Amino acid sequence: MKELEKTKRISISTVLFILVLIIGVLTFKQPRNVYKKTQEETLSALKSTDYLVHLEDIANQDPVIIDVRSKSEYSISHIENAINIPTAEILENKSIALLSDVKNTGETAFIYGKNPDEANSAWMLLYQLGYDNTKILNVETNHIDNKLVVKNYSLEKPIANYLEIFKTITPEKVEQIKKITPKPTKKVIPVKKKKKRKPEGGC
Amino acid sequence: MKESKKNRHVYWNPYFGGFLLGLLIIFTFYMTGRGLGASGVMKSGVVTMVDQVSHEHTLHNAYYSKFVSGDKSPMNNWLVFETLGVLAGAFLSGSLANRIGFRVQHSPKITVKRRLVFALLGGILFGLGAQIARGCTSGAALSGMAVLSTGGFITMLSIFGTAFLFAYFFRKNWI
Amino acid sequence: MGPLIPNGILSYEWNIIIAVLIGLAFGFILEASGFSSSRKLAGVFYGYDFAVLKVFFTAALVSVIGLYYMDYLGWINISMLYVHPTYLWAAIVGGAIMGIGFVAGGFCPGTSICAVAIGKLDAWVYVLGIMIGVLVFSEAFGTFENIYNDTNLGNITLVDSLGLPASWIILTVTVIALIAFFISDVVRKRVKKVFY
Amino acid sequence: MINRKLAKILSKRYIILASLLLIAALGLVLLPSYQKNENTTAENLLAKVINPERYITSDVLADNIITNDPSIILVDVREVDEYTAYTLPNAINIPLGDILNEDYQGYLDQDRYNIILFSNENFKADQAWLLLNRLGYSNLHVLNGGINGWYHTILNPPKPTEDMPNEAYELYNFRRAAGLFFGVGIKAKEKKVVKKAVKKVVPKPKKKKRKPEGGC
Repeated sequence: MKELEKTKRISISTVLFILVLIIGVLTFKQPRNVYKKTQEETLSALKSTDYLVHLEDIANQDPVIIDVRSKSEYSISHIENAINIPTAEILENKSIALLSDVKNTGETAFIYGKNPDEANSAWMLLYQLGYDNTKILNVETNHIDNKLVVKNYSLEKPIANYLEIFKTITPEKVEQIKKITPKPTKKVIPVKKKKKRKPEGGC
Repeated sequence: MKESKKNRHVYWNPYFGGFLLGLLIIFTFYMTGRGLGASGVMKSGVVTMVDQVSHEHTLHNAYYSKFVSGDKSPMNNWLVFETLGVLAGAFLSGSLANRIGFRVQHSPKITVKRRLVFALLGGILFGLGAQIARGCTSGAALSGMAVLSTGGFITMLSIFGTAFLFAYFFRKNWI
Repeated sequence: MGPLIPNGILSYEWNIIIAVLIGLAFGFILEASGFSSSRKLAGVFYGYDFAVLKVFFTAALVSVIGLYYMDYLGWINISMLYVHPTYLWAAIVGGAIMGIGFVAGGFCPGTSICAVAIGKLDAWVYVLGIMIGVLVFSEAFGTFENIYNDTNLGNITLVDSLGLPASWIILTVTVIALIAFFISDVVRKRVKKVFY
Repeated sequence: MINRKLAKILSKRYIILASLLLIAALGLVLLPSYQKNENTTAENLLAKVINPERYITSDVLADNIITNDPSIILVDVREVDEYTAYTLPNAINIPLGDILNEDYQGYLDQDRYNIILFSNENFKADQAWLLLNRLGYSNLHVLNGGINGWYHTILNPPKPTEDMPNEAYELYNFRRAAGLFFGVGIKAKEKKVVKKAVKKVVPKPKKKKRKPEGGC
C-alpha cells in the first residue's frame, strides 16, 4: 500500500496535536475557589437570620472583624482592631488565606461595611465558598465629627404608615412653578437580544 | 503507467485523513455543538419532493409531518448546507488529483449492470436502516463516538458487525 | 466558552456559513483519503485495504480525546453537545440493515456524496437508492414505528451506561483501536493484493 | 536494501505514533479531576457584585411603568402579606424563600425581559440577585432603595427648598406627577375611579428545553 509509506504529514500533525495538549495542560490552573455550598443550601441559610449579629452581642469576646469598606474610609475611622479587606479583594490569596486560618481556628469572622447591604455581598460570596463561619454585623457606620458612630440597623422594616399616604394628602396646587414640566427623558434600557440557540445535531 | 494515471489512486495516509477528520469533528462540535451528518439530506430531499407532489399527504403521514410542520421547510436544514459543502470539497479534492470523470467503478469480474443493481439495492437498504437507526456511519457512529454516546457505539458495532458477517455473500462483487 | 453558537457567542446566522465550510473540509478529507472509491471502502471487509477502519477509528479517537481535553481545560462544555439518542432495538436493527447495505452497495451516505461529486455513476444510483429507502420507510412508517420508538434510553453516553469514568473508557477504546490497527496490518500482508 | 531500511524506519514510526496516541489517552486518565464551577466562577460573580450597574433608580422605574415599558418584569421578593399590602403595579410575588423552585424559573431564566427585583430595601433583593446570577441568569436588576426608597422618592417626595437648582424642582414635579399616577393624594373613594393600570398579563415564557435537539 503506497500511501502507508507517506508518514511525514501524519507524524508532524500528531506531534503538533500532542504539543497543543501539553501546552494547554501546563498553562491550565485549576479554579482556586470552588463553590462548596449549593444554591439551595445558601438559600436555606438566608431563611434563618442568625447570620445577622448586633454589635453588643460581640462586645465581650475579642472577635475577628473584617471591614469591607474601601481603604480611604477605613483609614478615616474603623471599629478597633478591624481588618480591612475591600470587597473587590475578598477573593485575593491574602484574604482567602486569612479567612481559611480563621476557619481552622474555629473562630467566626464578622463582616461590616457602611451598611449591611455592602457587607451582604461579601458575606454571601464567602458563605458559598464554604467559609460558613462568617457573620454580618447588622450595623450602620457613618463618620460624624471625626468619630465613628455605629448604630444598629433595622433591616427590611417597612416604613410604619406608608399606606396612609394614599388617603390623606391632597395634591397642593403647585402654581408657583408654571413652567410646563419637561417630558421626563425616556430612558430606554437597551434590551440585549441574546437568543440562546440550542445545538441540534444528528446525522 | 501513464504519469496522470499513476497518481490517480494515490490517496492520503489513512491515519492522516482520520486525524484531520478528528480535528474537523472537534471544530464542528466547538462551533455548532453538533456533529457531522449525511443521511439527513436524503430525508429532507425526499420530504420536499413528496411535499411538492401532494402537500396534504405529507401532513397526514406521521413521519413526514414531523419535518413539514409550520413554516419550517425541510430544506432549511443544517445538513443540506453541509452536503453542498461536501459536494464542493469532494469535487475540489477530486480535481486536484484528477479523479474527475463519469464512470462506474466495479470489480473486473462483474458487469456494470450488476454493479448498478447492487448499488441500488445497497442504497435502498441503507436508506431504510439510516432512518430506523436515526443516523448513518458519519452521523450516528462517528459523531456519536466523539461524545461517547451509547447509541453511536451500538450503531457502529451493528453496522460493521453485520457487514463483516455478510461480506462472504457479496465477495464476488468486490474481490 | 463551549459550543459557540448555542452559547450565543456566535449568532445563529453563522450556523449556515459554518455548515458549508465544514462540509467543504469534510468532502475534501473524505475524498482525499480515498473514500470516494467503493472498492477501497469495501476493502475493509475483504482485508485488502483497511482504510475505512483506520480513518474511522483515528477520527473517533482524535475527536474524543480532543473533546475531553478541551472539556478538562474548560474550553468546551461537553454537557451542551448533541449526543445521539439511544434507541436500543432501532440502533441494532437499523445498523444491521445498514451493514448489509454497506457491503452490497459499497458506500455510506457521506462517502456516496463524495463519489457523486467526482462523477461515479454507481454513487448516483446509490443516492437514488437511499432516497427510495427513505421513501419506503416513511410510507410504511406504521410497520417500523414500534422498532423506531422502541426502548428509548435517551441521550445517554457510555459514562452513564457503563458507569466507568470517561477517561478510562477512552483509554480502553484507544487500546482496542491500536490493537485493531496492528491486526489490520498483519491481515493485509497475508491477504491477496487487489488492484483497483 | 533501501526498501528494507525504509520499512524498518516506517514500522518504528508507526509504533512511535501509536505510543504518542496512547500517552495522550493516558494523560487524560492521570489528570487530576477537579470540581468544576458550573456557569459562573467565583471571580466573575464577585466582579458582577461589585459594580453597582445592577441598580435601577426609582425615578427611571416610575418612568418605565408610566410609559408602559413592555420589557420589564417586576419581581417582589418580600413575603406574601407585605405583597398584598402594597406593591408596584403588575409585580409578581416570588418570596425569597422559594426563588429557586422550578415553576418560577420560567420567569427568571430568560433573556427577553429585564427582571427588576425589589424588596423593602436593597438587602433581600441583592441576595436574590446574587443567587440568580450564580445560576447564570441575565438581565437582572435591583430597585435601588426598594419600597422604602420608592416611598421616599415617588409617593412622598421631599419638597425642594428655594436654594435648590432648577433640576430639583423638575424632579420634584416629575415625582409628584408619578405619585398621582400611582394613586397618591386621590381620596380613597375616588381611587376606584382612576383607571386601574391595565393588568399586564406577564407572559410566562415557556422554559426552553436545555437539551439540544438534533435530526438526521
